[in-house]
Amino acid sequence: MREYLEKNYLNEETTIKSWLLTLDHKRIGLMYLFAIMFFFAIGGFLALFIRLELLTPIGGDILDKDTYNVFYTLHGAIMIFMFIIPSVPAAMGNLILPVMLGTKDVAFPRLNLASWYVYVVGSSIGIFSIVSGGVDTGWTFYTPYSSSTDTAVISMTFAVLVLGFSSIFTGINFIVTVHKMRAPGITWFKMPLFIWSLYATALIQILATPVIAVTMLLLIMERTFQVGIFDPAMGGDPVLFQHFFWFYSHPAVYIMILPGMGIISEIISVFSKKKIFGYKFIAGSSMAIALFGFLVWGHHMFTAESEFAALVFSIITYLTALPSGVKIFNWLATLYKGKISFEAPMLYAINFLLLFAIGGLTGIFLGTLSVDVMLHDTYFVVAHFHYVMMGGTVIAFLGGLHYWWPKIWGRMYSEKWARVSAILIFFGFNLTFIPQFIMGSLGMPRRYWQYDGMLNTELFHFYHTLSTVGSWMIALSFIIMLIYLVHSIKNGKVAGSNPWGALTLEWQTPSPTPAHNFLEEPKITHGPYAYDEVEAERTID
Amino acid sequence: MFLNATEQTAWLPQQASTIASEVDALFYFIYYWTLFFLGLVTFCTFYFGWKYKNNGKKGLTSSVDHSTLLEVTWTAIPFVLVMIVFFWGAGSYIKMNVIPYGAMEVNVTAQKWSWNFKYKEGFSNPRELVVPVNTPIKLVMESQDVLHSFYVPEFRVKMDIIPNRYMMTWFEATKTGEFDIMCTEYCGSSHSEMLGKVIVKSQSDYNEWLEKANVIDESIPLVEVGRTAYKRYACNTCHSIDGTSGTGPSLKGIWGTMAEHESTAALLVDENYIRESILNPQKDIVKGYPYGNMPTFKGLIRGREIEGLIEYIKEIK
Amino acid sequence: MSNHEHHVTPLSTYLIVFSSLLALTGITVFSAQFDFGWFNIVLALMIASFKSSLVLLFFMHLYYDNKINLAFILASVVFLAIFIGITMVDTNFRSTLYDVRGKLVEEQAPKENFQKSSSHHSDEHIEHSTDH
Amino acid sequence: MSTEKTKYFQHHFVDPDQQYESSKLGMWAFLVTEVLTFAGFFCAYAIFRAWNPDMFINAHKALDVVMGGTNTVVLITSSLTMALAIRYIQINNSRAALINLVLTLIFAGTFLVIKYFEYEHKFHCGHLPGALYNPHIAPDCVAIEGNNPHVFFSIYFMMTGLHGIHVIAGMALIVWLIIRTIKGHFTPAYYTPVEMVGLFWHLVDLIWIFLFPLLYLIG
Repeated sequence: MREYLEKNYLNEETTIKSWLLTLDHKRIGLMYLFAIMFFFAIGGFLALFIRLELLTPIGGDILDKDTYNVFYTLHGAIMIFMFIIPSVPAAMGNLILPVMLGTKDVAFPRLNLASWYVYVVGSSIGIFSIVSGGVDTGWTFYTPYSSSTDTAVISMTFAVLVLGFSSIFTGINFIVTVHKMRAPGITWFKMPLFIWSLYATALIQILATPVIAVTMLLLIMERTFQVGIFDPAMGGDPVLFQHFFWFYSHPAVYIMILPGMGIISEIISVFSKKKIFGYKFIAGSSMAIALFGFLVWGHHMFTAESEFAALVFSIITYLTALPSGVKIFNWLATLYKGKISFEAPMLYAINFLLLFAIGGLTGIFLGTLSVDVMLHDTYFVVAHFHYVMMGGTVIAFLGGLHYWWPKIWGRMYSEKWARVSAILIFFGFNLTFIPQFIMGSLGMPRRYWQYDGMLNTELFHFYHTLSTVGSWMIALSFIIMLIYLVHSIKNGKVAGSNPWGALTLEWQTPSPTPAHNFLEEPKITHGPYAYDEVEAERTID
Repeated sequence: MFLNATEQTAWLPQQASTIASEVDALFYFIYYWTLFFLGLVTFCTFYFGWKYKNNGKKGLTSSVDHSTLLEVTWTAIPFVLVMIVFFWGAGSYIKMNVIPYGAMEVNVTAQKWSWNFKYKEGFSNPRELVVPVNTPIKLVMESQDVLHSFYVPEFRVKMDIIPNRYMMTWFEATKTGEFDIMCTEYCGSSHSEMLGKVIVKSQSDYNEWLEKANVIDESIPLVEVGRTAYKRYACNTCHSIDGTSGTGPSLKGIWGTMAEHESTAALLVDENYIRESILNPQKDIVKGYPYGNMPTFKGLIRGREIEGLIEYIKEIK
Repeated sequence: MSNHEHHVTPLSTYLIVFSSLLALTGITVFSAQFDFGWFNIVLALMIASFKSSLVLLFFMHLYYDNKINLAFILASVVFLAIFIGITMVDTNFRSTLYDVRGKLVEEQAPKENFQKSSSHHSDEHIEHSTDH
Repeated sequence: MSTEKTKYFQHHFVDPDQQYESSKLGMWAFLVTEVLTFAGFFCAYAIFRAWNPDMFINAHKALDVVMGGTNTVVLITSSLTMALAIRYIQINNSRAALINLVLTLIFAGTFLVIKYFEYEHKFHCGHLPGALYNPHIAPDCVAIEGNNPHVFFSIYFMMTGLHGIHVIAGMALIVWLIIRTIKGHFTPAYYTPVEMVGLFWHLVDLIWIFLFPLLYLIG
């Protein structure tokens, strides 16, 4: 049915109070979406400043060195803790997960709302930290620098601690929802893969996030009482901080990437109208990645920890890399003999396949002990994790945003401009980060405010210039995206319940979704990817 | 891009140590097979996208959703490849970490934001590590304050320096010339200026340098000694000579003025004031600057260099 | 999602568990007065684990409950063990490779040249041979 | 109970049993995060103990085994009364449940009072964490030998301190339960909050069961 549901979750009640006190998971998801996009914009602006500063080898073009250090720290901290970690689980997950499972809401709606408020409080503390001078430690807060610098470390670490709780609340909610609230007929192996990935993510959230909370607490203690756990001057050990930090922050990488992979599984199957290849493998590998993700944190410390530990961590790293690699083959095999169409979400999925492949494959260099010694803490690492985090998670998030946009608002964005933006972002992204790989392996260290007076300064200058140009291409494509998306909310064509002809449950209810998700009890008559049995009518042309 | 090229390639800097060729060979091994897989993924994406493009016809699609043979193959091949990479990498990593017997030792002190190299012969050489070619060099490194990391791209050597313990690494240079030393663990505001040089000399040149390095050349004017010391000890990373305020106060025109202090009354900037500031910097901090940033140079800097710095500061107006 | 009545644990079970917990507390305090070397900590932890199992199974009803809850709490213990265990793989093996080297060269060279500090984290300054 | 819908039934669940089971799983997931929060401290404990075994053995002599042991007994007893409170609500005896909840609260208070006296003695002796560590030489204070004894007290105060915060949080929750019990909110058909707070309280007990031998009884 191609119609706009007049009485839906967006307008059922319209007072501000009805939004701020809502228990509806979709409204909470939407509030999350706006909040994280706000921080994404701030983080993005910081990145543009950083790139401009690096346009010339000498420092001080537009930022002095302390400001530069604050900017890159905030870029990292904001993007990681305030944008990427809540992006797919808290924003997209809240919007979609209960509908996909055919239930009316998540298990604990009040906890869900609390999670948003905790996020807002945490972010506000973060903003307070920025206003009171910012932090210059790098987003990793390594001791003893972080326990000795006089910038606003305590408020920022406290913000991270508080944001951790918001993540934990979301995690608990999703775990219980998946375990106990599935509509009759949705067995574990009939769940869409997006749900599987969110479930695996939620497990990591509850198992790893408490450790960052305690790490940040210990760092605050170290700064206030010099307790001597991390500070070498008091008999502590700085590498121990790195262990604590990465025990959370490595699994956090999977908190970021797993839900992205889930979105890609949905999109690829829908837009090639093909049963997903190796469903059980993809579901199982999400769980395996979540588990093994806890065993590899030491690969961030190959040049600091004991050689024996480095050997152990290196081999487990490869074992963890395999399932991610094989997932890419599964997605490719899904394309085989499909009916592939290239709307914007699919373009993002293809962007993801190529960019994530580069991100994953360059990880092989970094997991190799002797090669990592050379590449550690250079721009190669910077480029690698941007390929995984931005080329992977952010691109998947954007794909998901375009894919579910008609469900969220009931209207379509401009397909033409969406394609322009998706293609522009692909080229801009590669232009920004491929030069950084080359610079890195040539020896350009990260977190450098100036790079004058080195043997390779001229080459670095050339590559930095390319990279800066690329960053503006990305910025341009985000501006285009902002315009057509905002425009579509009021003026877009009506999308109808199922614009893509997809088979998962969220497309069987009208768009925008009614307040309690379904007008009548959803009936499960087929699996989420049964394109070999059922052909759903597309509600747009 | 040849495995045995010792000059700089598009991806890697020149090879100037014994370990470099081994690391590079592994780098290129990974490079080529990952490039192959990237090509495969790209090809499949676009080929399938073109071949199975939706032509608007109605109808169901194939129900193929697994193929044991295919799945085993695409798991097994990468597995074998990464295991090769692991053992190869682990082998050269252990080589990088086991220091050869009889290596020449140099002690390295890292501090915000300078390097200092102490030689067994009883002198220290800031900023420049001078070593003979074709000789294994063992570096015994310590940090005075926060984390630093010793990195020479051309040697493919990197080791974090962690306060309160000695971190060791070694290299054997195969080429004479000058190479960059960089700090790769973020250490504060002038992290990017914490650079140094390795100067590799032939054995005879090295011996000649060693003889001179230990002797103070009285013929150089004091101002010049001071100008050199200002760069060598990385004074410039905190104290500018053009009047801009950095981590510490600028040196421009301070001679003979009264410097404001938090802890005591204003002090006259004279010979003793400068001497104290270099040897005992935390005693009094100039108003408006944080406590604890400047390390002491006691034991590193020579008497004549302090005298030179005093003359040099007099000159900066 | 079973619809059966919730299990009501008999009073006697609670009292038996309670008195076992008290007895075990007594045992652990008593045994701490003797020195068994490395076995001290193992014994103390074994008793503590046994006590906590009793609390988990009976006071917290895991014995009668949906087994998924048990699985979760066991998982938390597994991950706790991973965290502590693997971190100690680093902290307790910090100088292994240096030690290997020390043994190799010991045969060829005077000993004092190759002493390698093994405890790095105390703030007492370690004498080391390469200092002039 | 199960299918009987009380006024506490939330509409987005299918039936009260689903609601009860969900709350319980949610609580267990939360307890998992609690265990891993303490994991950080246990890890720090294990590593510093492995590095400085002698210092740990010397420093633990400054702790009072009698007080620690008494506190263990107090907490175990409070766990029993908490479990009994749930049992009495299950068999619809809210008066007995109320008595047991009040007893639990009293035991929790006792625990904190004993803890206060222990802390007081540490302050007196200057056995404090980190930079505050400033041992006095006094007849009632143990002299501690070894590297960095302040690290032991950092760990001691952070572990018992965080545990103490949990005790206080638990007491607040028990007060809440007492009020609701007096109001007669709980019946055999609906007692989820009692069950959840009970789980939380037992976890507080569980953590103490490990803290006690690790801090007071090593040797």
